[in-house]
Amino acid sequence: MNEILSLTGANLISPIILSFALGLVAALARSELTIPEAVAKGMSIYLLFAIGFKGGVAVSAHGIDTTLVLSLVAGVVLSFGLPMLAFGMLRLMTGLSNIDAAAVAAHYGSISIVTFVATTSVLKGQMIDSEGYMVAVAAVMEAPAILSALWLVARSGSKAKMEPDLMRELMLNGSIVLLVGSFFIGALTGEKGLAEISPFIVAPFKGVLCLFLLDMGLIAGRGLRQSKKVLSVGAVAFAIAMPLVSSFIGLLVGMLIGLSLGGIVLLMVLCASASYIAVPAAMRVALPEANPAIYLTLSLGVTFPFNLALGIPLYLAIAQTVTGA
Amino acid sequence: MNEILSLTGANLISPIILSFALGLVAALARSELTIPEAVAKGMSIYLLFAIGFKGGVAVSAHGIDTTLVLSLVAGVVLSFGLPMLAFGMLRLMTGLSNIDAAAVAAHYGSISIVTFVATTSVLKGQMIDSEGYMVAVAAVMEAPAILSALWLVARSGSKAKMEPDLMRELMLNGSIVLLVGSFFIGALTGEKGLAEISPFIVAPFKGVLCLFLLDMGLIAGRGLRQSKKVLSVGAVAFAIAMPLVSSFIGLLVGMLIGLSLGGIVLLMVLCASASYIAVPAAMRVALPEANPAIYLTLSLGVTFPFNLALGIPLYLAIAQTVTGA
Amino acid sequence: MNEILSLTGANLISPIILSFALGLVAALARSELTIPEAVAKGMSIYLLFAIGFKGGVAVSAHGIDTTLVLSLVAGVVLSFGLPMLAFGMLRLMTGLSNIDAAAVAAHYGSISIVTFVATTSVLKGQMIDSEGYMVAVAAVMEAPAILSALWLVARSGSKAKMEPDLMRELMLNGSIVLLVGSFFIGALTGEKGLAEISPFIVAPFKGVLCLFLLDMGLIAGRGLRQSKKVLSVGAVAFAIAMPLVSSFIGLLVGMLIGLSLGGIVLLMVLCASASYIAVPAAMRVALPEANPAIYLTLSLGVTFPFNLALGIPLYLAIAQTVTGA
Amino acid sequence: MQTHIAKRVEIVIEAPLERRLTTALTKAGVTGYTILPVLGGSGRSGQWTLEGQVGRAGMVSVVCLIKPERLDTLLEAAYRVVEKHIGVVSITDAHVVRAERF
Amino acid sequence: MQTHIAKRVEIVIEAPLERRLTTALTKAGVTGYTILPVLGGSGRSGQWTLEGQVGRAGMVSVVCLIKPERLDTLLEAAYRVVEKHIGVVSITDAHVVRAERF
Amino acid sequence: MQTHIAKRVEIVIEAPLERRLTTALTKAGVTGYTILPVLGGSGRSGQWTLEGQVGRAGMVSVVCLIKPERLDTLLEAAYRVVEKHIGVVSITDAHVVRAERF
Ligand SMILES: Nc1ncnc2c1ncn2[C@@H]1O[C@H](COP(=O)(O)O)[C@@H](O)[C@H]1O
Ligand SMILES: Nc1ncnc2c1ncn2[C@@H]1O[C@H](COP(=O)(O)O)[C@@H](O)[C@H]1O
Ligand SMILES: Nc1ncnc2c1ncn2[C@@H]1O[C@H](COP(=O)(O)O)[C@@H](O)[C@H]1O
Ligand code: NA
Ligand code: NA
Ligand code: NA
Repeated sequence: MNEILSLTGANLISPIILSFALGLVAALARSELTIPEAVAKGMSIYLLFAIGFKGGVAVSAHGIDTTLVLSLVAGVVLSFGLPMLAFGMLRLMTGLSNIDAAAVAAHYGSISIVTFVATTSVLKGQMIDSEGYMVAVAAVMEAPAILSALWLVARSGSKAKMEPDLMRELMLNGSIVLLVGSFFIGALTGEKGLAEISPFIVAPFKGVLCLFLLDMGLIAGRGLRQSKKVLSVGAVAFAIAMPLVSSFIGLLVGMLIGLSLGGIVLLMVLCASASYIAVPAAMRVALPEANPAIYLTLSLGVTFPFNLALGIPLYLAIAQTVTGA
Repeated sequence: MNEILSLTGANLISPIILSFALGLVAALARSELTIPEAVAKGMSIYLLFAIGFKGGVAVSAHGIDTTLVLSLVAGVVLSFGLPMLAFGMLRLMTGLSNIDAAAVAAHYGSISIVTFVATTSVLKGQMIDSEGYMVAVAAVMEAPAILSALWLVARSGSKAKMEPDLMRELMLNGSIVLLVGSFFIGALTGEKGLAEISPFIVAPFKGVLCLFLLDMGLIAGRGLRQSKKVLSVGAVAFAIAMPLVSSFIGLLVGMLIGLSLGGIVLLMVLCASASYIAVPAAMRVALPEANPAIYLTLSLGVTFPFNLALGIPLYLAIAQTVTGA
Repeated sequence: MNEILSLTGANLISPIILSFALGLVAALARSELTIPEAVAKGMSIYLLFAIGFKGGVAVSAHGIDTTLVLSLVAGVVLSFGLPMLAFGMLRLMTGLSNIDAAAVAAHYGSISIVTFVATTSVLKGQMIDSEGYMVAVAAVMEAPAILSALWLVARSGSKAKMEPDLMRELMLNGSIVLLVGSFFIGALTGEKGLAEISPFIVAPFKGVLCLFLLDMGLIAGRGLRQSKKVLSVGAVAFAIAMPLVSSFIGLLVGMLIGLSLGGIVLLMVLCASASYIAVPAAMRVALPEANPAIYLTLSLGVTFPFNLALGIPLYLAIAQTVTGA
Repeated sequence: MQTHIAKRVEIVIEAPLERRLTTALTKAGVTGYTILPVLGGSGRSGQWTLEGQVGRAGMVSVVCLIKPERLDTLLEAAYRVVEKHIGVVSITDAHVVRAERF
Repeated sequence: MQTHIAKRVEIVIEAPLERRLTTALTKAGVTGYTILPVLGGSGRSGQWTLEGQVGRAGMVSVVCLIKPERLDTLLEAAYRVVEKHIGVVSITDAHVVRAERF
Repeated sequence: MQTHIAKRVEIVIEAPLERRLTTALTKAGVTGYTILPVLGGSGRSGQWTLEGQVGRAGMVSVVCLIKPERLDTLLEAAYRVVEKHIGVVSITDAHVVRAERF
């Protein structure tokens, strides 16, 4: 317990968390501090490219094994399944309409790549290794949850727009393509490729992450300030309970398929985190009647900071305790 | 004297100064070379974050002392006071209207963070240490000058718009929040935090500064080309005399409160430099009748290059002579 | 022969080529992956500044000699002459109108700085030195080809718009000014200047190049997808034959003026590569009747990837064989 | 100078729907349109700003100039896309030079 | 398709005043507006361009669609903000689909 | 509020020609215009998007408000630049506040 607290403490005063906090506070205080959209997009492209590439290099170094295949399958299944759980919890805990609940559920089945990236930083700080292909697991978990949400809506009688185009758009969305593509580039070029570009994708990585989290904090803060009204106590409780529950599922699955400690923590974080980039855009197309203020605020304004500040050290501590590592 | 000249010479052929000169020449020659607004803003965010963070780390390493408090108080007082001096000099040296003179005065009471940053580079090149909290002094000197200018206008009978919103906007303007925020992050995370992100905020810093100064040169050149008409000889003379006078005041105050050589030079530069980012925006709101072409051209087109190329080595030489270091 | 193949193989699995391929595939698959315009422009400014600066430093280190002057003269002559050759080949191989053929010819007389940069990376990987001033040769080869194209059009009876403004615009276009300007900054500040900013312009260079090539791949793929109709077999054949022929001319000229192996390869690449940034913009002004889909697709969609993937190792192998190095 | 009457239709729509709208317009025979970026705005669904956003966020403004007789086809095509979404459609009378283009 | 008459008001105003203008509009009961970025321009106060600018520089274009009867309220609110500043206000007759929104 | 009639001219033109157009407008006595960025579009010369572009690519939209009696001079000046290029010119009736400015 003491260890958890000290890890949490150490985590809380990292430049990454504090940058997010700065953005949050600045936005809540209505500072006019903003980061241009193009710069924010540029940073997200950089982060996706770097994390994918490094994952690929790790795989090229350690080779492919059955755990990899199992992990990918597990990722897809989890992404399909978690929205059902989320939907059930939302119906119990909140008064959201079917459509709003399904839209929120889609976010929690999908993943937040920034939370994933922040976790790899924490793991690296603790010298804990993890499977390089967890990046690929992250990629496969992005989209399936959206299909589950549409199915949930269809089942409950409303008409969700499952256009022919939508499937292709989901699978080829910018972040998936970049993550998977750079993963393959990393896998193909290996350590040699990494050596060539590591002063770009390794050394400054954490610094870029700070500025990106500053931006996330600004957006989250703006969202919180404006959507105070749409947030019920039940919804906020869900946004904290859900990651706890789903990280636990991730823990079980990770142990079942035999991941390393680091891999288990990353799978827990993938389960526990909620999308706020890819899924919101998909929801505007597929479930336009759902209120964006609800799902964005829950995922970016509540679950994201919760995971970042408390979740990551907590999941790590739990995984360490349970696996005895 | 010889030393001053050689230092000035060395300063003039640094990549930083030459990048500014390149921008200036390109703009005067009407080249279509431009830097996208988002990129320029991104670089300014990077610079502010880096300089604030490093300042905070320096304070966490060296601790807080009374000189720190004295320096902050001195900064506020100087920022309030220098506009009065500037206003007086402008009334003597130019035919500017009360409102234009007050607007210009506000710029010279405030500071140019880029000049500050360039000075830290020169100091580092000369192995001269300085107080880390001078960044915080820079932050507190940004806004008070604006209030002085409004007071000057009000006193002279015109009606300045001191809206309730304006004060909050001034204190929470983007650059102050970022500078102060990253200062606190640096102070909290200390050397450990710096180690994590120094490949991002330390190593490439000077290179980014070059590109940023290229952009400043482009803007200054465009400004000079367009506002040849609005610039009287008196106004240009003011834009060179004012930094000389105010750097002298900075020297006295710095010695009085017991700053180190590096700290004195930085305070001289803060006094001598004029704002061209935060204050112009504030003036458009508070003193819309003032002509932006005048204050922007004087501060960015005359005083900024003067300080960059000649002022910094001069202030350093003077401070070295006077303090006997 | 075996060596050529292995060099080509090694070249093909470099992160740079694979990033371009990723962009190409993503665009052809109609992924919505995009890089913001401001970020793409920012990267191009970075690349031009870095390559110019490093070239200048190399010249300051190795000094100026007659080969430098000869190279510059050769560059201008080649840029004037190659469009004539290209125009002739186009009239033979394709059914393009005079105006379209002239516009395409202008692109092939000018150069692609990214191909140049990628070549310097390959040379560095092979530990092959080259003349630093080849950057300056690249700069002088940008514009003359445009004048040749206008002359070709005028000769064939159509009226090209050679406005007074156009000449100045061509000579002072953004990339020339930045390349030449940073070349001079590098030459003036030398190794000392480079040491100050090398963590910015040297270390992360290749990584930025990867992301930039990802963007080029995206644009090329979008272009190819949309202009399938405008591309005849003959035009595509031209876009591959032309670089082969003109690299051969570059080889002869390079040997004639006594360049080193690396210098010869770079001159071959300058001759073989076609512009897709500066010349297209000039053509919209000077030859608005020419169809942009044709020249952009040939230069960026065919010749650029051909040079990048196959041309560079081929030219290097040929130069090595011929010079016996 | 000789000008011809036309309609200027301005559709402010969510960015993720941009491709759907332009596809629908193209299918309805509208071949010319211009897409302008939007920085922010306010409406029944609240206030928003593009600043700092990542991904396909925000809105865009699609401007079409068309012959008056084709207005209804355009509006119906556009409306089917905008209908359930956040967005605004407005029409103004305009004149264009070079009528052959529309 | 059924459309309803409306007014389209376009206000080009300095970026540092954007928040003041939208606040004034909201106070005057105007709840819908769209903000477009501006790259540059020219007017009595000279020529300018956004390129390379840092800070709250430049101008923005605020477009409001409103019921004709509310035009005067809007113009008065906007005018109070624009009055002493650099900026331009223009009004066009328009039609909108979905009148219930305005 | 007192308003005055005016014409609103919108010229969508290729970015490399921006300076030529504004110079031509200035020569024709048009001193006020606003330049808006364009993200993409479609026309007879196909579809395009600004995304990822480097260099002076894409198009811009130039908006001029002028006194009706000066419309023809403006159109002729603009047309000479746009003529052989890709681009679109449209005109709308408008009203402006502060007529002294136009
Ligand atoms: N009356 C209006 N005038 C101009 N733009 C509007 C108006 N109403 C809505 N918009 C734009 O359309 C977006 C969505 O509107 P709404 O669907 O009402 O939330 C807003 O954010 C604005 O950008
Ligand atoms: N007649 C006009 N038509 C369009 N935009 C204008 C006009 N006059 C001024 N503007 C815009 O308003 C800004 C300020 O105008 P001014 O207050 O006249 O300097 C200019 O930079 C333009 O962006
Ligand atoms: N009917 C139209 N309505 C709006 N914009 C148009 C129209 N036609 C063309 N454009 C714009 O002008 C550009 C060039 O058109 P074009 O010369 O027809 O290829 C297009 O890419 C659009 O941005
Ligand atoms: Na999840
Ligand atoms: Na000052
Ligand atoms: Na060439």
